[in-house]
Amino acid sequence: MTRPPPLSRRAFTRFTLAASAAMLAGTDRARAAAPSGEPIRIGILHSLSGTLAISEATLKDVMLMLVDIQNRKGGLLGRPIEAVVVDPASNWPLFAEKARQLLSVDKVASVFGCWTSVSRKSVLPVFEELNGILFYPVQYEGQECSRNVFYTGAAPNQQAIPAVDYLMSEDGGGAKRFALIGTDYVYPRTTNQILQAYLKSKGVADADIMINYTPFGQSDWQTIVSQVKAFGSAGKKTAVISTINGDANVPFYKELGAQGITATDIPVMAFSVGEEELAGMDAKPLVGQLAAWNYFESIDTPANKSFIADWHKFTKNPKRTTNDPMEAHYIGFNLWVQAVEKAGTTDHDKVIAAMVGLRQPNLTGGIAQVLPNHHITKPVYIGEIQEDGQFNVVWQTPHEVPGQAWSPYVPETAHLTGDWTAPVNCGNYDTQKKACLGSHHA
Amino acid sequence: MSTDFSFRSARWTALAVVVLAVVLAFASLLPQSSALSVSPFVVTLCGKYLSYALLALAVDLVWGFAGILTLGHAAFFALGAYGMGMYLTREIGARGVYGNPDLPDFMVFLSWHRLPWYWWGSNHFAISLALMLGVPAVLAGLFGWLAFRSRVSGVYLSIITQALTYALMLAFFQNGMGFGGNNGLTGFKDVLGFDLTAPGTRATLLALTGLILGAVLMGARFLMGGRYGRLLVAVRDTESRTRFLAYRPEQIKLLVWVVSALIAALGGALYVLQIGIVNPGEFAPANSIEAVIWVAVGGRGTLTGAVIGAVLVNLGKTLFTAILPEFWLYGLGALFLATTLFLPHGVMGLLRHVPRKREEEVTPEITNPEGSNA
Amino acid sequence: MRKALLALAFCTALACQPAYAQEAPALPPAAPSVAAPVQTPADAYTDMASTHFDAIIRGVERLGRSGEARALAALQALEAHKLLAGNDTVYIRTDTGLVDARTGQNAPADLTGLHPVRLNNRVRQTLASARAELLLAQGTQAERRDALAQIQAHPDAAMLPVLDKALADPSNKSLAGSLNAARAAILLSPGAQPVALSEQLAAVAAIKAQGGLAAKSLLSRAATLVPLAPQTREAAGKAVASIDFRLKLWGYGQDLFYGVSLSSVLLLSAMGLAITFGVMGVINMAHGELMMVGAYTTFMVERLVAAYIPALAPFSLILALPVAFVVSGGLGILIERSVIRFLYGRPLETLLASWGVSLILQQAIRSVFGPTNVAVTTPGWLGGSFALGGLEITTVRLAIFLFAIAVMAALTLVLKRTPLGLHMRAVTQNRRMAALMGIRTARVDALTFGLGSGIAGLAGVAVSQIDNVSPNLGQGYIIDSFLVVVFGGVGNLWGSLAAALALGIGGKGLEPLIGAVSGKILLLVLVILFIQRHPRGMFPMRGRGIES
Amino acid sequence: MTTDALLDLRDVSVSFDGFRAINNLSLRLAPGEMRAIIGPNGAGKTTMMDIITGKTRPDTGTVSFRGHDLTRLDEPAIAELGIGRKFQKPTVFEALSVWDNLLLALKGLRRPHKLLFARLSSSEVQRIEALLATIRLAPESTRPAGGLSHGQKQWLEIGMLLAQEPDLLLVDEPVAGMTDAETAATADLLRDINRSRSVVVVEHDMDFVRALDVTVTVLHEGTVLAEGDLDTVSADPRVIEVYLGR
Repeated sequence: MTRPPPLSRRAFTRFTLAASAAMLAGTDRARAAAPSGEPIRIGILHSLSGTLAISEATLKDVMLMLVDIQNRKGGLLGRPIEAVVVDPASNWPLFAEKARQLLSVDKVASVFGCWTSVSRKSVLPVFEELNGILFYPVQYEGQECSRNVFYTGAAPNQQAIPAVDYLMSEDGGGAKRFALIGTDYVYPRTTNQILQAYLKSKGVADADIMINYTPFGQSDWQTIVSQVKAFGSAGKKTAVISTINGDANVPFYKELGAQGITATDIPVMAFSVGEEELAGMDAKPLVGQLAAWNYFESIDTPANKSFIADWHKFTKNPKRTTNDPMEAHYIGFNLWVQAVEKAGTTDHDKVIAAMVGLRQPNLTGGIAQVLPNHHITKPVYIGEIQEDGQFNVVWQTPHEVPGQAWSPYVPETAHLTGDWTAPVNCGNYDTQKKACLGSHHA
Repeated sequence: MSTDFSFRSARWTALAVVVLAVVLAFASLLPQSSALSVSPFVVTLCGKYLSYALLALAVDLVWGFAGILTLGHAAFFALGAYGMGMYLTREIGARGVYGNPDLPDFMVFLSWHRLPWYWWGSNHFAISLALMLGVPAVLAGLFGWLAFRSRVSGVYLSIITQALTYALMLAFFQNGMGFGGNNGLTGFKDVLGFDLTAPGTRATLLALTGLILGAVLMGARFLMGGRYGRLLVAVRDTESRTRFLAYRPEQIKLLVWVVSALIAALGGALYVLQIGIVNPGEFAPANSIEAVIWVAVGGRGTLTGAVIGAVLVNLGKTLFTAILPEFWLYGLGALFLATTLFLPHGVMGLLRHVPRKREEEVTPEITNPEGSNA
Repeated sequence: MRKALLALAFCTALACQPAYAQEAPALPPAAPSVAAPVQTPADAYTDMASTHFDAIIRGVERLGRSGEARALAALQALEAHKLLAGNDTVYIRTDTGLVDARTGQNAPADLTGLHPVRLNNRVRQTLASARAELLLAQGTQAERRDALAQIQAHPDAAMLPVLDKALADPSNKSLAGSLNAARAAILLSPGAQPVALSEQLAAVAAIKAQGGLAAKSLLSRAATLVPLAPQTREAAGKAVASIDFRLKLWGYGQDLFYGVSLSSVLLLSAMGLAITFGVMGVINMAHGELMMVGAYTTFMVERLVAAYIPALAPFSLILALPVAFVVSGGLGILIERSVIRFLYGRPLETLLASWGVSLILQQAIRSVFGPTNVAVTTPGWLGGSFALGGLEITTVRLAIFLFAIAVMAALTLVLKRTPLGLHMRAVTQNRRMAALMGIRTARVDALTFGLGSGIAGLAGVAVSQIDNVSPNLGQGYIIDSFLVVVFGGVGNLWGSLAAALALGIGGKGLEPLIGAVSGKILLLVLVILFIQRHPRGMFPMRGRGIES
Repeated sequence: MTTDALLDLRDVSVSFDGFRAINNLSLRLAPGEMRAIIGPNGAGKTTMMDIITGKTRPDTGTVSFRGHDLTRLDEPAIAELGIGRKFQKPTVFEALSVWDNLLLALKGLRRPHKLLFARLSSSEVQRIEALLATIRLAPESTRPAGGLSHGQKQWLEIGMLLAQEPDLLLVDEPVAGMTDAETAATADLLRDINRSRSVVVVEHDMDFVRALDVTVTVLHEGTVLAEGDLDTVSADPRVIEVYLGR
């Protein structure tokens, strides 16, 4: 492990960094504080091409910015941080391959990356086998708790359930009927399963829940939107909960607008539509539609202001938006920096052990604390879309919500917990059987 | 265009593939400190390239020899991969996240209570093996029988092969299908009781892939170098003429089509063993088109070219996506253009200029060992 | 930004924080919640200056009741985001300065300490009702009619006296029908004082006569409202069943419309291909990317128009049409001259080469515009929908349908009536003979390819109105377009039309029955089987030269 | 029906898009007979061959070969019955060597699964070598057929026809593009073949037809205009009119 890397590889990674930085900014950025010594390498595993580049390319940029800022502050342990950027090209097996490259060839101290659940699932075995550290910045369906992953995005109880609470509240319109519309993949499936159980626990009848799945990239929403409209004409306040992913959102909202559905008639609560997605839409017909996130660019705090300013400066584009997964990376990166400083080393086991309990202020206020289940605490905000493509926060949870790895609303996981601290040290501990299930042992 | 049926290079390529795979496999078992040590990363990469080479070989058989430009061969590759993936999923058994001995994790958290019928037998390796090869072969047989019988050819055939893989992709993306939806199958633990992450298993799998590729290459050389290969070329160039010689081109094409699907499925199965994930993305039409370009880059109808092309292009992809990620698509696009415009015979076309003189001396088939068999 | 700061500081004292604290130890609260002091406000304007939604809503409601002209001005300002709050009152921002909404007097134009009055969906809803209430008394005939529609859509028992007053007003004679309908809606809503049975039944009949989803919604609710008489509830239930039946019948027509509109998109995307593939035999896998270029051109034109000739902004889409045609067509000619022309007679090679072109184009767009979507606006005149009997026709879809027909007609004309069309057909049928007769075949090839590509650009403009404009745009259309052309019969525009209709209507017909994905899979399988029975598609071109 | 005819076309008609290519054509060929078919362009000669070999299905009429109804069979089945065909434009497998062309044409293995593992037998080698000698292409045996001259391709195709060992040979313009010497040799070859097999020759070259010295059938507008030996036929005023125009 301590064998110095061969020259070629160092040249290779340096080239990587230089190339990506140069491509981003057009110039080779010099490190200001010039910390010296062997650089600490971190991996950035986000698609720069293919269908996911639309969401992930930004996250690569934000990571480069965070590394840049940290290096200006003097690096980490007195050493510079070096980012190794790879492109898994929206191809799941390639995610696994690149993860393996980062861990076994570049020997990175940690990896920041992945977007969809499947990309995370495909790298998970690699991280567990090679004992790497992954910071996963995206809201996801939960039902997972790996020792080698830190989930800095929202678990379902940090996004979906508060969002439903809001819709059922008076401010949210007191919805009694729910159309759960999603793209057919694991995040919507699981989230909707959790929501269905939750809605039933709140007394919503089966007949008042409509569930519909569409394929990726669905572009013709005429039938489904008209079905939602018909569903909404049963004399009860109806709301849509959308787990529609990525590209399919634009034609969906365009069709909503075309069929004349406004937020006051049938509000749509989205879990995957943020500032970045809105930048690609004409927001006017969407005013009042809702989104639930743990971060909004419009939230005015000094920390957020300076983050946005840094971002505009770094990208040389005063219009670039910030969004929730970017904040998740901000939190994750700073938590990792803290953990390395606390452990005094980048050794994976020691850093993992040092992580739990660390606290990092959110950009929007409050504190993100690393929980024993490797999720973090997060505030939940409900935002209404405004004409300028930003969100107006209309509701927030009174406290940060701790992330739950396993949903209590799914019978199979109701009795599971994750706790990576002694003495449990298990990601899927069955509280009934008092045993750790499967083989996810440390 | 004349075809050299001796495929002398194929013998050397087969040998090289086997030797390389075995040597790499051994080297990966050396202690890390050794100068000759090969990292598991390289082992996995090589395993992937060789599995892809099988797919390329499958494409070369139908495109290079039978003239069928398939835009759907990834479907057979993916079906083989799913077959193996199903077996590996069952091998996880109670070691999954939920500790359910009967159901794969993805079924547990979607609250399924019974294994669907089509998962039957997937816990036995032998049955799985039969299925992972049999299902693609039957599908190919059915599809080919319908298509060739009614003389669908050329572009029309290409488009419907693409439609086939596209339909399968949509189907497998559905969570309701019981194949894990978008996530596919992953999180495998072991195969036949051997830990998949153990260096020994990895090394063995790489060596095995090398051996299988070598064997398939030699098998393909045997078939294509004989009368059947010549007949395929005849059908490719002048299909109608063969009918008047009392051949039934639809049967001849069907046979190579099914054999090719089998090889692709075999590649898929080996791929999953080493990559550890299979998902509906493998059915994407773009994958099939990429496989065609591997063959084009190597040189179609040469067997060796398919292997070389698959390895070269994928090696390029690995390097490019690491060094200049933003430019990978430009590179791949340019490769498509350059190959079709300037390298109609691929890399093998370039190489063939060298031993031109010796070629003249070879009298195909008369001097073949086959002739002396009589 | 200030608005957002207040949003953060503001924290609803909603009693819903049950399930969030299960796994972790209690954590310190987030931002300190500023509990709004519950005080009895002096008047509506003070209410609206609150940061509390409950207070704002109360204020809006009060303004609605007030019947004052100034109240209407304040509400309209709120709707236009021009109402600022501060110092326990609200100000209307005008072009010249600030006006105190309560007094109508000019106020010192000091914006510090002011913030826009907060809006959420609930406020918007109340606002619409309050505005309707005021307009019913103060508005023009048209405004009153709109107000009544609003009241009927969101019936509120408190509105009943207002309606009764309006009914008594002789100037509302022409609105009697709308007034009665709105009144009927209120009588059947929760909170309304029960009226005589005959009046209840008349209300049910009036609403039933209106039909449609809104009526169904209203009656469904009435059918379960206990304060209403049992007979009324029964009548409402029957009325719902009857409306449902009518809706179902219209539903088939609606599905047909959806199908036709999907067909138009398919036809638009396939028409260019029918030229390049059908006429020239070039398998242009970059066709989708040429559409993408058309869509990005729309985006650029829109930007430029907005920047330099804002007056024309609503018509930038129309300006984009010729530009997109020229840009995509020009790009097509470039591709033909630099790549395709070396590959004639080798269709499968054109497939691979143009696939390469498509990858390069995609990545080029990604490099220039970034990987994310760009926003193309839908002009106002294309937005919304209108009713045609029981059908709901979305304007943009109708426009695309008409556009597809227009492009098809124009293309047919070009092929049949122009020298280019004549030359194109000549070159297709016998290249050598055409060359001998003095037709510059190379030029015809380039122009033909350019024409096909230009049509792809036009399709891109249309698609930008209903779909993403992103570097992946083309990939979503290429497989379907090829299926349309091959299914219809290569070289036959009418075949493409028939195929587009079959696939579009078939797809939309299957979707309600077996779902979008299964429907699509089934269609693909059917097309595969069809092509295997009829290898040359629905309308094969016949003739000696066509046989391979 | 008469069973003594080897090939029997009765009242065969076929039309393409309204154009009657073959119009009530009747033709009988006795076993062992050689027949020459002549006629101006568009007379239906090639279409007639298409019908016999199963490429085109007649609209009406019957076609029988040794009692088999050919209209119900497809090309490979008809070829298997023993009808071989040489095309007007020589059609050989250009990517394959001369040797391979003959090998594929050899009567024998046709089922794909048997072909998969087919080995060359010594009798096959002998047969191919004999054929090579017959068609005078022995020195060219390893050359790709695409590289042969036009005349050589004609001979190769005749060789392939012989390799099939058919009972009936349909030969479409065998001497087009040949030198006089080659033409004479071809005529000799065909007469030689005719000793054991029946032959139908379509040809424009009157010298060649004269050299064959067989019954001639004149086709015009898809129907038989005249039949008899060449001198009789060429004296027929209708034939003269057709050839020389009105």
